[in-house]
Amino acid sequence: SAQLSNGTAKRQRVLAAPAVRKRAFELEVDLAQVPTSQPHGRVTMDDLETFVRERKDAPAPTTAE
Amino acid sequence: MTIQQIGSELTAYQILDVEGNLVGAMPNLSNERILELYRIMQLGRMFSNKIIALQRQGRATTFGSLAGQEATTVGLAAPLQPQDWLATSYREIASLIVKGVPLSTLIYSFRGFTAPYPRETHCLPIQIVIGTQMPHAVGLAMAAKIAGDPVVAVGVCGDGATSEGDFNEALNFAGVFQAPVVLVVQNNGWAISVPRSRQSAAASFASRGPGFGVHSVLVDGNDLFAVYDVMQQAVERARSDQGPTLIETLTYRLGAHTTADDPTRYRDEAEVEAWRLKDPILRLQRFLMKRNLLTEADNQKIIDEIEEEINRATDEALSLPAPAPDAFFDYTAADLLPRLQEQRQDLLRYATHQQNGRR
Amino acid sequence: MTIQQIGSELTAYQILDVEGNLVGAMPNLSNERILELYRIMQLGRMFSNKIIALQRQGRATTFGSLAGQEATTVGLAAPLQPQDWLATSYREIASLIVKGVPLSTLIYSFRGFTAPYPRETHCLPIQIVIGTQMPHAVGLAMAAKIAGDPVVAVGVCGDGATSEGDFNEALNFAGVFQAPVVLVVQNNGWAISVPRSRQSAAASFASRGPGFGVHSVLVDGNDLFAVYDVMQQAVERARSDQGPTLIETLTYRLGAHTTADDPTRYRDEAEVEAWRLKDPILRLQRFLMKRNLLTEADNQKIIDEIEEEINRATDEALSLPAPAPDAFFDYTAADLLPRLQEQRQDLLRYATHQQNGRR
Amino acid sequence: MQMTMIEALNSALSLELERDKRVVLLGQDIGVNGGVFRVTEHLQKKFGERRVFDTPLAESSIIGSSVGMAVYGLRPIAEIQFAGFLFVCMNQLASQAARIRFRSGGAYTCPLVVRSPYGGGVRTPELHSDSVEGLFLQAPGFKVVIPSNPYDAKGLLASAVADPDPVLFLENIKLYRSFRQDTPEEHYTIPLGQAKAVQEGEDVSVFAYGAMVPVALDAAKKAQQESGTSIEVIDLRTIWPLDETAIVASVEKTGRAVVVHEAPRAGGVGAEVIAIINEHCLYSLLKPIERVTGYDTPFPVPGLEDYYVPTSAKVLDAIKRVMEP
Amino acid sequence: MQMTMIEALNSALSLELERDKRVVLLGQDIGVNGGVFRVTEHLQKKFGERRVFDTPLAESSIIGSSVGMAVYGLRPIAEIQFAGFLFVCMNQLASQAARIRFRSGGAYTCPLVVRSPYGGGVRTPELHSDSVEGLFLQAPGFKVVIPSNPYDAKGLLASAVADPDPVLFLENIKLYRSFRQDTPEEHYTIPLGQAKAVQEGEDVSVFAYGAMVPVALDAAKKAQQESGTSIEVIDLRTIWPLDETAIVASVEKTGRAVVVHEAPRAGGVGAEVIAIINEHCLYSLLKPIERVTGYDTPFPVPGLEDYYVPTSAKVLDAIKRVMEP
Ligand SMILES: Cc1ncc(C[n+]2csc(CCOP(=O)(O)OP(=O)(O)O)c2C)c(N)n1
Ligand SMILES: Cc1ncc(C[n+]2csc(CCOP(=O)(O)OP(=O)(O)O)c2C)c(N)n1
Ligand SMILES: [Mg+2]
Ligand SMILES: [Mg+2]
Ligand SMILES: [Mg+2]
Repeated sequence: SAQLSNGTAKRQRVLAAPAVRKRAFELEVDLAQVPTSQPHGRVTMDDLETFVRERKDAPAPTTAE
Repeated sequence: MTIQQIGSELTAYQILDVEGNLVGAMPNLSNERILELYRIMQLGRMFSNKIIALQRQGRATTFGSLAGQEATTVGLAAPLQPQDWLATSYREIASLIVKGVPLSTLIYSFRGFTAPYPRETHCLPIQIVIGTQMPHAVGLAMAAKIAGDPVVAVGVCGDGATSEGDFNEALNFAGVFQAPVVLVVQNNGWAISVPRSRQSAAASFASRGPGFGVHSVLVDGNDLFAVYDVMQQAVERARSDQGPTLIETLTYRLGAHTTADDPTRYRDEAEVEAWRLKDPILRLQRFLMKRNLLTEADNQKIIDEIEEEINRATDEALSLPAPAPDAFFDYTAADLLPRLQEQRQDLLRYATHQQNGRR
Repeated sequence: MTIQQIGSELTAYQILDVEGNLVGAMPNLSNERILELYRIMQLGRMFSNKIIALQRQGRATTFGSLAGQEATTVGLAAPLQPQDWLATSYREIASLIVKGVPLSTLIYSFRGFTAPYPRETHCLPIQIVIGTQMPHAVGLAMAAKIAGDPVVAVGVCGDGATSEGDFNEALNFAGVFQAPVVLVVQNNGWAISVPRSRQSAAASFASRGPGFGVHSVLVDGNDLFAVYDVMQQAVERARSDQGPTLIETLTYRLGAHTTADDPTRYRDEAEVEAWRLKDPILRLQRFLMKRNLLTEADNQKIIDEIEEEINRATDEALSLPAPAPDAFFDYTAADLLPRLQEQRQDLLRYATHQQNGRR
Repeated sequence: MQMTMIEALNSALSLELERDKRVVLLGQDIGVNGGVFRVTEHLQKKFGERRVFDTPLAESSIIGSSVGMAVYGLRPIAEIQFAGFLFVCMNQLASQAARIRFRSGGAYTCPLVVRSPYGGGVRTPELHSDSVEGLFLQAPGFKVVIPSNPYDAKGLLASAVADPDPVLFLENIKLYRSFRQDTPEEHYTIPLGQAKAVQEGEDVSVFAYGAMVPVALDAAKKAQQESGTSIEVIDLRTIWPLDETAIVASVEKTGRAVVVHEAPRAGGVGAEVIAIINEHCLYSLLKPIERVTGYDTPFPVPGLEDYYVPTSAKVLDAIKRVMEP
Repeated sequence: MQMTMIEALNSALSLELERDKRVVLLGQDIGVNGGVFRVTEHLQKKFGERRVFDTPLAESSIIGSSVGMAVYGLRPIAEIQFAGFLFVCMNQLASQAARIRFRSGGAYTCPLVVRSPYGGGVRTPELHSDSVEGLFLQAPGFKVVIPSNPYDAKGLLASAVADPDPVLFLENIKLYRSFRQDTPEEHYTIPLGQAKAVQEGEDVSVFAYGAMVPVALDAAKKAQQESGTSIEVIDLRTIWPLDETAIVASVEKTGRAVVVHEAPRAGGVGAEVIAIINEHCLYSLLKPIERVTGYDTPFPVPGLEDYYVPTSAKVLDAIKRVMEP
């Protein structure tokens, strides 16, 4: 992901454990696109892996819930 | 009373000899007061024995008996006024009793719970960290002087405590500030297994005072009258702004250091027996009986009443509920920090499934 | 020499009066040795002045001069053998010089760098935390005794330090273990701005000793012969297993507490002037000149040589490179912890772009 | 009125002595001398030796007697001449002053303030610059306050004196006279336990206290200039209790954090800030939290201290590291 | 030979006294009495009063004189009767023993071992159960060692004595006699600074030391039984320096961590472990690291201590929390 720089708008960041962020980075996934199973929009590793699996299976892009 | 000059030969001040005969001038005590103090001495010993018994039953924590030290502990507190402060170690239960701390409060504390003393007793909680109460006593006295109050503070420690930096620093502060304080060293011959002779090469702990410019007295600690006398004079000196006094009382720890100690490992029974002959309670008893102020029947009555009093207090203390598991959070600060509020909830979450041993 | 009995009236032992006349028996010192000690006293003062000058130039850190205290600092170290240990405060530079710590080492340390003393000098690094060196001295002595070595340890502190717990604890350990130690209190009248009279109500610090069973001596600290004499006797007592000695030397801090202090805020110049009359260097100088052991020309020669010596040492110390920025990592432990190896690299990464002020 | 931190503290102490007859000041050289840093200048003359007095040289008894005075009903403000000497009286602080309320079940309390200077970069002898605040996290009972400017210093000291429980008030020597700031002459308080965002930002949260606040601000300025990074600088002000709400809110916003302190690294305030972030907003964290601290060694000799004390350059590099992808 | 921890320590001390004439033992009640926990039993009789001796009641001078003895060339092993009293001698420990090598540029060193019992759940009076290891992280110079079993205790103590620098050796009272373990009678060492995986696992790393190791193992067993969770239990053994390699390797494997200690939470070993994980393997973390610790209050009265000291139930719940998605 691009280096975050002088953002003036309040950032809406996706919540995720560091391991999940790293995995998303490696998979070139934007966490904001991943549907979450947890409250507050936190993306779990399962969420990420599910998303990646379904992305591979489904050729057409899906919209997040 | 003549103040003994501190030299290589020191004589301990005595009024009542081992047989109970007067060898000096009686302090100003009514017969009623003497009997009252005698009673508290008996109470102190019997109370100590009760806590020991409770500890053996698993109903009290580690406890250090004052057996043998009743004259000092009662005598040092008896001349105090209600407004005077007392900062003791863990050995001076009878002093706290004289000052009005209820027996049930003390027993409750020995169950292993926090037991606030009534603030008006002006007794600091017993001190476990050796010697640290001595600067507290000096500070209480300094505060009284600053405030202009006719209040005296008394700090009490053992022979072992005199080796601690805090003890000597406190003596020095007392001298420099001419604090209205009396610092009492209960020299009971031992600091757990370390004998007096290995605690300091000083001829006496009383001789420690002049090196700090503090008036010092050596007294027979098993002689209630002598202890009372020197204490009263020291308290009056302090109260009349004549400065601090260091008092060393020569006494003996007849029992073990605490219920966790086995003194047969390091001292001879012969030494203990020799000191039993100087038993402070027996001595005063002999005096009272010689003066017909006490008969065998009177004495038995006193003992029976004390036993009843102790049993009542014990029942009361044992029937008091254990504190709530989270009670100690109440005593951390005036207002509980947010983080501690969370921790308190954490404790309670587990407390219902837990039981802190048996009491 | 008669050991003064500690009572309410104490006389300080003196051999050389203010005018430089003998009023007691000389200690066993050759004329050469006396001149040598005189020279070191001058060196001590001039050296102190040099460090002060360097500090004003921003080339040395905060420094506490020993001006006025040369007789004590030289006299306490002069009787020591090479194997004897010295644990001083920060005030006893001349003692370290007597023991063989090089001037350049001391100057280097005052540049603000770590300057290891040669271990064979048996001098602990100067101690900043007041009083803590006294238990070290007692420990060194205890070790010597345990090892069976004919070694004596000397601990030196100020009047202020006697109020610290550590000082009194050390005295007590010395007495109990009969440690071959000499504990010296340089009573220079002040602890920064706190006068002697507010430090303790004791009549003297020498009177502190008997309260710990330690033989004590009070000496005129501006009289080199008296200091040397009592010190030598104390060292011999210790070495011959006769136990510790407490020595109080009465002297005066002629200068400021340190280069960071302004004594005009809290003391009268009149008091300083009165003590200048008792200047230890002048006193000995008068003695030497009366005995024709020193002429004005000799004295000037000594001063010139000292100045040269100091300048040489200063040049040497100033020319020594500053230590590597990461040098202190070498002194943390025998082996540098892995985590500290990383931190060391971190320091070096920035060090090339940094400069730790000017030296 | 423009005041240095020393003047602000002197003002605070003077007001406290005036407002409350129970307040007394004690310590070494605080009377006639007015304190080695002049923080108590003129106070003995103004309020008298009964209430502002020198003690013998004995830290344990300064605190121990203060405990007694506090229990009696006075409100002592004790000075320990340098924070490195808090080691000397650690017991009276940690097992006595900190616990008298605890031990007595609230029967007795200890409204004691202990003031002490600390901090490096000022060429002091050993034990005169040490940072010891971290020890008090592991010895519960004291609040610990470390101001970074004159205005805060005065208000925080007032709150410390008002607090019914023990407060350790550490004063950074480098900041004592380093700048003047507009400071009211009258009494005011700043609540304990509240951090302050001295600069708001979006990209990185830099937590600092004491003399590290100007260091952090300097690094923040450079980061802004060099790469447009928007730095939030939070002056913790109270080290115990830490303002966890402020810490968490900031990291939830930025996702990147740096903690700066002079004290050694291990088990220090930095470690606790990291633990708090871990506990409450790990899921906001984009990069490891950086600690820019003293090394895990004793504070070095004056000649080398500048390599030890965190610098703006070190903080800037830490900012750059947390800004990496 | 089956030994309790006390017997193992006694054996270690006896061997050290035998192997090296420079070794001396000092403390309160360690001679005739053999120590209040009998750790030094019979040693004075065997090696004599010159080498095993009682001191007056003065912790600061026990350590201060030990510093002198160590510099002289002896190898003193000083006992402080209970770890809560380390507060009393904090200065001689932190500013003296810990720094004599530092201060003297290596001219003098301090091969000192300070032994002291600590730990709760044994109904002791105040200041007899306190955990104070955390303070030493912020006062560099001492290694800190806390064994959890007799075998480790003996080997670690031998290493501590061999170490040329100061070591604080804390002995958990509850573990002193709680079980016997096969322990060699001869001399052997276990290196300092090395943690030990007492149980390997895949799902959660639980870091503990002292009496918390059996607590962690008990929770691990329950976790395995209840939900098949595979727990790795790491006995830290050395608290300073922490075995960062072992900590990081474990978390890189599991991604989930729990730290358990009796000491209060703030700024403790748990905080430093979290900081280390943050620094070296943040991206392995799937969940926030849990701390199961004493509360941020003084150690409570005996009657309430069981609510304070971490239990298997608390650790198990922490394991469950980190196992959540
Ligand atoms: C600072 C400190 N060190 C050690 C202990 C452990 N300890 C408890 S009582 C005691 C002996 C005290 O002897 P003494 O002062 O003579 O009092 P006594 O028990 O004889 O009344 C010791 C060493 C302690 N409580 N506090
Ligand atoms: C434990 C400790 N407290 C306070 C200080 C600060 N301080 C440095 S020197 C000094 C006065 C020491 O007086 P004294 O012992 O008489 O020695 P002198 O400087 O007069 O030689 C003080 C208070 C210190 N260095 N150590
Ligand atoms: Mg005793
Ligand atoms: Mg002085
Ligand atoms: Mg070792």
